[in-house]
Amino acid sequence: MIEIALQITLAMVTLAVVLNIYRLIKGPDAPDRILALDSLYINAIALIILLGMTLGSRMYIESALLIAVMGFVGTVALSKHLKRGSVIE
Amino acid sequence: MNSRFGLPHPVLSITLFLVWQALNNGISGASVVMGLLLAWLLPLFTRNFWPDNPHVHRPLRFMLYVIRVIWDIIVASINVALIVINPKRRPKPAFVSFPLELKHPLAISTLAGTISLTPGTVSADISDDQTLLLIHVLDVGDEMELIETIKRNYERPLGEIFK
Amino acid sequence: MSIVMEIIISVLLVTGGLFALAGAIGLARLPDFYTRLHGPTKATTLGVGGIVFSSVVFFSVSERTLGIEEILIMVFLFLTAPISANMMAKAAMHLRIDRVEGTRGNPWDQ
Amino acid sequence: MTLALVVLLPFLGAIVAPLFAQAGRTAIAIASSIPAVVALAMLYPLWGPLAEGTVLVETMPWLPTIGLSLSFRLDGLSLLFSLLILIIGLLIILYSRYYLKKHENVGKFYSLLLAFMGSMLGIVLSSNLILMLIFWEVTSLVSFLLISFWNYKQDARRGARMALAVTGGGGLALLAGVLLLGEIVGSYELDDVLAAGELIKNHALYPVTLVLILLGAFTKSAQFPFHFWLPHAMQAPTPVSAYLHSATMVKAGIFLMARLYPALAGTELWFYLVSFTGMVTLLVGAYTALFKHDLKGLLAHSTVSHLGLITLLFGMGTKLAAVAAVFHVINHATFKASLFMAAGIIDHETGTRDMRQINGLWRFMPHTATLAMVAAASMAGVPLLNGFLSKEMFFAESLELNLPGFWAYLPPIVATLAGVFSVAYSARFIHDVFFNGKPVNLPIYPPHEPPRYMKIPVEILAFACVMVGMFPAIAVGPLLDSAALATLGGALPDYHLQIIHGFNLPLMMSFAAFFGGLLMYTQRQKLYDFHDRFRDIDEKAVFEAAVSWLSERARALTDRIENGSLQRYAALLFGAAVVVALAPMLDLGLSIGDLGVSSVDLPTAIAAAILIICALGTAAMHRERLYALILLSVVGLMVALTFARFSAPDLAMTQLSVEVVTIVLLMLALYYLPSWTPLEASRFRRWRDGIIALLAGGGMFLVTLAMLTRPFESISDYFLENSVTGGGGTNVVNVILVDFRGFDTLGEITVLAIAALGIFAMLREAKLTPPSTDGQGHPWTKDVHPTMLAQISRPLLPLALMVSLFIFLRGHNLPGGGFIAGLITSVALILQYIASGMRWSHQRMPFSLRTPIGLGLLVATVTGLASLSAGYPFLTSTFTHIHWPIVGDFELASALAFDVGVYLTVVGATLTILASLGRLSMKSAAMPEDA
Amino acid sequence: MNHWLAAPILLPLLGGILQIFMSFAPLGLRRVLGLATTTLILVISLGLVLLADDGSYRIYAFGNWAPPFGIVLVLDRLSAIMVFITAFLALFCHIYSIRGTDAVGRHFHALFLFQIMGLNIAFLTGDLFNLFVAFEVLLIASYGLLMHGGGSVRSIPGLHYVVLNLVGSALFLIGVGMLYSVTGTLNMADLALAVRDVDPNDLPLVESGGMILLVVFALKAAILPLCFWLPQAYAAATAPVAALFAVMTKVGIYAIVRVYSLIFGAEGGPVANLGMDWLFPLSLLTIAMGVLGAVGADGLRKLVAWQVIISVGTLMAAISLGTAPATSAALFYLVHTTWITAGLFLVADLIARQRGTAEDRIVTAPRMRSRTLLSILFLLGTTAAAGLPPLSGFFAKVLILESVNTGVSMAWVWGVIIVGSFMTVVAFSRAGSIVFWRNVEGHVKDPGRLTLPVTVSTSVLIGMSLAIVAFAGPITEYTDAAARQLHTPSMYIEILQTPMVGEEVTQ
Amino acid sequence: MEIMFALVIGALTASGVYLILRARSFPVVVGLTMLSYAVNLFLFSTGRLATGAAPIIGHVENYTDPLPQALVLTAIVIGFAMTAFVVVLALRAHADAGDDHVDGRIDYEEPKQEETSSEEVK
Ligand code: NA
Ligand code: NA
Repeated sequence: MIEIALQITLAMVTLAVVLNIYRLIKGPDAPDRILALDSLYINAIALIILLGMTLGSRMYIESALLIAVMGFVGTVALSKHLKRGSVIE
Repeated sequence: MNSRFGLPHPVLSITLFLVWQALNNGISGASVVMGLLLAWLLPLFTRNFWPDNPHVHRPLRFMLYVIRVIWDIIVASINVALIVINPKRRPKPAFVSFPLELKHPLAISTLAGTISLTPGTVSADISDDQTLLLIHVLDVGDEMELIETIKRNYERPLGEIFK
Repeated sequence: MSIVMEIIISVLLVTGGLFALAGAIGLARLPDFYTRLHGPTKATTLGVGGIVFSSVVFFSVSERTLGIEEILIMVFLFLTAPISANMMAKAAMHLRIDRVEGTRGNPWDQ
Repeated sequence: MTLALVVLLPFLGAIVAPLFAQAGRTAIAIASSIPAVVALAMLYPLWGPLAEGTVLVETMPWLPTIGLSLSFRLDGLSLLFSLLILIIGLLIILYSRYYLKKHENVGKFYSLLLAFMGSMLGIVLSSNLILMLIFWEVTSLVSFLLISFWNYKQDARRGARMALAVTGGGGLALLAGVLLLGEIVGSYELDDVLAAGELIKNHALYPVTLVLILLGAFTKSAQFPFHFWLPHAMQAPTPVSAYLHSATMVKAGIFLMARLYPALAGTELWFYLVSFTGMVTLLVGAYTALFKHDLKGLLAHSTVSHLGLITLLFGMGTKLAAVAAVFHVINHATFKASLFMAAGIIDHETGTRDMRQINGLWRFMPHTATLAMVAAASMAGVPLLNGFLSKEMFFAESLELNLPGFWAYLPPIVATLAGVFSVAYSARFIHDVFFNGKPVNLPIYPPHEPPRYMKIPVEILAFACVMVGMFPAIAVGPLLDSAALATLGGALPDYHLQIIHGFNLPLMMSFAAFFGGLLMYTQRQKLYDFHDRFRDIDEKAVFEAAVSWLSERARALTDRIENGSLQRYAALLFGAAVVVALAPMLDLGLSIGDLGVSSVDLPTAIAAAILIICALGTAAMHRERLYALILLSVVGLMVALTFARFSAPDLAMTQLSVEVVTIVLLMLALYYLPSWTPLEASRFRRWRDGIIALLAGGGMFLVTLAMLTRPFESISDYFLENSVTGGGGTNVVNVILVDFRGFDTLGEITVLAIAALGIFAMLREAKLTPPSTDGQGHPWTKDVHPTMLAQISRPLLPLALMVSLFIFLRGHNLPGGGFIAGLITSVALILQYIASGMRWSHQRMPFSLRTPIGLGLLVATVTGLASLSAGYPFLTSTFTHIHWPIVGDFELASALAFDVGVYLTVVGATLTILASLGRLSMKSAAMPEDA
Repeated sequence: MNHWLAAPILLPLLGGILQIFMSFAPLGLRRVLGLATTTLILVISLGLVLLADDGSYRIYAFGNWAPPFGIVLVLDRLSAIMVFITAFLALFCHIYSIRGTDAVGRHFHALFLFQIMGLNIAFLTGDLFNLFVAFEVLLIASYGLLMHGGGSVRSIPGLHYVVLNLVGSALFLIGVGMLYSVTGTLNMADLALAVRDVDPNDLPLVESGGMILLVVFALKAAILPLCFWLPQAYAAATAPVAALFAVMTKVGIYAIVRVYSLIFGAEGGPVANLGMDWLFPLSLLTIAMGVLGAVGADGLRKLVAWQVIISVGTLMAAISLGTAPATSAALFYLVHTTWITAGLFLVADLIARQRGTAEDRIVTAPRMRSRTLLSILFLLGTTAAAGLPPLSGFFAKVLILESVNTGVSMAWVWGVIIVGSFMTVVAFSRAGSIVFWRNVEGHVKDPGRLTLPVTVSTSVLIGMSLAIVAFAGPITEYTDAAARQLHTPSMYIEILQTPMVGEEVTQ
Repeated sequence: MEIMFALVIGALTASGVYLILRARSFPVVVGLTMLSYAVNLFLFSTGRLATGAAPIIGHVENYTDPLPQALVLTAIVIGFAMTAFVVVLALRAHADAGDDHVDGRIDYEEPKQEETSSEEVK
């Protein structure tokens, strides 16, 4: 059962990723793209977790944690860049 | 406990201890020793980076608050999901200015964060003088009611937690 | 692994997936940036939370040890999602991104 | 050793002489003459045996690989030349003492003169052809420096460069010729080469070799068509002209022909090449000399003509002609050197060399005039003077040539005609200078006799002309015999040195030449008018124009090729890689190996599709820079996921952390750069780049596919087997990084450290003006540090540090390690920069950012060095398991200490890089520069 | 295992680290320590030259991991020569720099020492991927050094240099990857063994990978058509850096010699002599391009930079002949050209500093203050560089010319080298006569006297031309032996059998 | 799977190469980053593609080749250092030339003043 659930979830998250990419390409404005990227990062966490569950391996969890951290920093930096230009000052 | 080797942020220390246990997937002799050590040392090393000392008065109230927020998040997410998925539903968005009673920036940030995570609202901005909070509402009914709900459910409990 | 556990894990998984998808749909089809902001901030976060939680249960059961590392991911996401949203909203307002017609109130001009 | 010392002495003198410059001209002249005197003294005891044809050879090994030895050889020929070089050299040294002015750089002059003397001696005394070549080129170089002695004169500089180009270039041809000779003979030793004449002349490479060697000889000896450099070398001080450009250096080519005569001469090719070149040179020089109004110009062209004469003699190929050639070398050296010195005196005393101004000097300087007239008469071939004797021999030999038909008349006619011109210009030298009315506008008036000692060299040489002319057998007989013997390398022909051989055809020719010459001189004005109808070619100007043209063409062409366009260079690089790499791959084509391809699951396929779309999208959308950046982040994220998908969790984590830092970095840069790229590439350019890109991408596709579907064995089984037992860790990737290939990692953190230092240094003085608005003209917000971000980031720091510590500690056994941990720490601190600003953060940082860089490198290196104490190589690791109460078992590995070094370096370097960039935008200078 | 093998790497590393810590120490102290490090490296490298002269291969296995699993340093005559050339050059460039070059920017001494470290890794390593790392170390240090001293003239040439080398690094990794994907190993000796019996089906991958590596090395070596980054970059660098860079192209040449004699050499089985047929015509064209550039150069630095390219072409022409005598000649030439071109960069700088705004351009300018010394140095340097007797260039050239076997290639090599020499003589004499002799009245702000460090370092480097001539015999003996060693790769491969520390006892 | 992977590497390479051939420093830097992604993936894949075979001893039965992973890790770090340097250098060039064209100002190629002609000029 878990197998099937994993497959279904994987399909749904993959679809979510495709939708993120759609928004990312469509825009129309920079904040939309950043939002899409942020969303993509979060969905990537789900993908990694699902991969770990599929493989029955816990060694990918830190990768997921790292995506969370890096996605956040990336989003913040991009947003600040839009507003302020200089990210670090 | 502001001595040179004390705990500058006790709550942080507790959190760090718990986080260490989580990272090590459970409790063992080594993880406890190391966890205690890190819970003591890390805040000490980084205390310059968190100079003000927001005092959490009622940790228990805070726990309750967190549980309540989690519940609200679940509800909010379902709401948003429904709005989003229903192709006929046309949301009525609005920007709402929320007058703040909280003073401490950390408290205000916590409130703003809570609002962002809960039903149909995103904290878009905090005014420069920190008296107003701009909230974007996905699907607004009555603005005054919304403000009142937020004040009742989140701002006042937070006010008691951070005094 | 007991069937109950399997059901719990599966339900958590699928629910998580659904929320993640819902967030993405919102992102894709809502009319303006500000409304789209709600999707990822809430639904996706919760969706990923569900999947992460199912992983906690899955590994705790299958490896018979407490596997709570993933919870940190959830905590972190909940801690940071509002800030991300806040930053993006600020950027959008700064750039005077168009709002959908019928939005009440105005963004600030700080 | 004697011969080597003879060569060495002048060089030593060249080094020592300048030290006497301060002591005055007399002192330096005396000092400079010592080497020549000593050398002469050293040679004197050796003369005796040479007469019988013995040869003295000294050899010392030097560079056997190229067949070069320090071998010297003294025989009649080299003795003759050595004496010329040394004796005339001594006279020149004396003469120069009075010629040079006080303020001139006499030290340099004498030094160069002696260096020239040494290298000239080197040429004639070398017994190894490579060694000879070395001295050969040195004479060209020294000549260059001497011609340009008055280098403030444009003509001197140009003349010098032209001479260098011609003679130096000829030297290069000679080099090739000599190397070929060595290739044929298998040795560069003169003995071997001279003994191998038949082998050489029958070898397939003989024509090439001969032509190359003759090129060397002809350029040096100013043979037509390379003669033009010599007249322009007259820009040199007159002693130099007398010494180098009449008596010695220009004879080097002649010497070479004489030296290699047994090895190369005696073929038809030799005959035609050498004799015709000589003939043309003889005529051209003689004709031109008549029309030069410049005293030295006349002498220079006359020198060209006489060099042609000698060459022609060598070309004739008869033994007697060779003897005559050697004889004329002596005679020409004596009369021409004295003429040059006389010309120098006239120049010195009148301030000009223009014969249209100089007239009637007989009245002012009868002594000098007498000497000059003797020498000039010798040049004209007047009997009882030495010039007459060799010219008679020349006339005689010109009649002996067995040319077919009409051609048999050519040599005697040319010889006589040249003799006519020769008499004419000699007559001009005498009449036009010392008689012919009164001087016109002399810069120095009235002229006087020069100082007593300045005339002595001229007197000696003039005396020699007379002595040889009257008592040839006594004066030069033995010397000439031994020289001719050495030249011919066999028996001497039967010849007699006497004043008059009787009333024969050669004497008739002499008379014809003499009276024809005088007649021609009386009719000179008509000839001048005729000559003036043709424009004189100024070879210097032609040479200069040619060099300039060459230089400008070269620059234009270089600028066209090396046009400073990175795009072109990059296209060349990619093009080169694609061409050479695709060539073998095309043999393979679309190749799927034995492993075959596996099926793909949907999520992976979609991820791959996204990767491809975003990669190509980045290229397509690159002009919108922020958009490109966001697409790049997606690609980076997807690459990380790919690593995770295919069993590389360490890589996934590394890629993720690096990517964020990179994106932040790019954003920092984008702040200062335009947010749009203008459309400036032409359609053609875009197509060209597109095709290169497609070929590169296609190539990589083929390679990857071929590779992925082929089985292979790698050394990695060793790592998997020894990771735990030998490296003490279960994460094999990490064990490879910190242990098996720890040295790579040390290099890698060094790179990071250097990059940080370099960036820090580079940005310190950069002046970048931050834009005040964004690309669309929105002014930047004043909300620099948003409350929410700042508030939440602060507690995140200790949390992130804890995570990074965790990842660090487990790295040896599970995905993680120092590098990833370091990046997490850095990102956590960068978040503080973003949230609260750099100044705020740095005030709270207890150390300079570069401290961890140095510390990290130090820790890693010292950890590696620790194993040396146990006798093990650098970076040998060790680990141990420890049991503590409560804590339990844990492992202590030296590799962990090494990883601490990695961690520290990464933190320090990353933060230094970002802080250096961030600092740029801080308007206040309050920021401590080293934070 | 002889720990001294690692000294040329560890010493500059430790010295560099020390410099990082001392970035606020007085300049004098930093100079003393920096120079002490460089001097020590020179002493040790001389020791290594003597050590290697017994003809055996010595290895140093980092971490005591046996090859091919761990990374090893391999010392043979070739590496010893290269390390020595570098150390010698570095010391005098370093001495020159303390005239003040080191003070015009930050971290000069650290970057300088790291540069030496990278070069020495490259010359000593026996591992192909470690060679990549070495390249990166030396490149990043060279980027830093190139940009050292600020000013706006360096950034564009620097950008070109960096971008092209980054592409080169990417290609390097692709090449290494392709070789690994078939052979499964990275140690060069092991690779040499592995390529000999590659499955014919996999051969194109090996060939293609090998050719990509050749492109990378050719880029570093600056062989046509990959040489155009060099003139601008070298001309823009500060003098001691440009002088030190004289050895940078030699790293590319070294890599070609090493990899293409060991792995793709005559004993390389199916991949024997890979790419040499490309290299031969290209190297001759490189000479032609260098000559063209030199003849057209409008400044002394540019002129010397093109001279570097001429020397690269000459070296590669000899190397691509693939015979031991030619390789030996090339090595002799390499010693000569590295030091002499470096010395010429320094001379050009000293000249430029005395000519006011004319700098090093080949135009009329007021007289120089120290023109006697400078003209002597210029004359010696250019004579040597152009290959005129009696200086080292002539001997090097003759060695190369002699090493060519009679045939078509002989005609080409001789023709190009000799005509090239002629044009070089024309270019140098023109430049020298204008710069030194064609003066105008005028005043240049007094540049001060030549200080002892710059005079000594420049004179020594130029003077090495005479030293090479004097010791031509021993040097050719060494290069002959080195070339023979290179042409018998089977000896090199035996390093794989070297026992590790602790194993010696049991054997 | 292998075809997909090869296509990805091909696309990344093509995009990187195209961008490196642009005339402005920023796209060039982006292109270099892209190319390094391609190269890292390629080098990684020289150990072939394996699912669930991370080379952590004791966790799975078959391990993928760990060596390419270690090499790529080194390459990533070095690539990061290099990218950082080139980014900063691009900024420097922009600051010095006043333009972000990779060859400096647009008039960079224009011939310099004719003050350097031959000896003819006196
Ligand atoms: Na007259
Ligand atoms: Na030969």
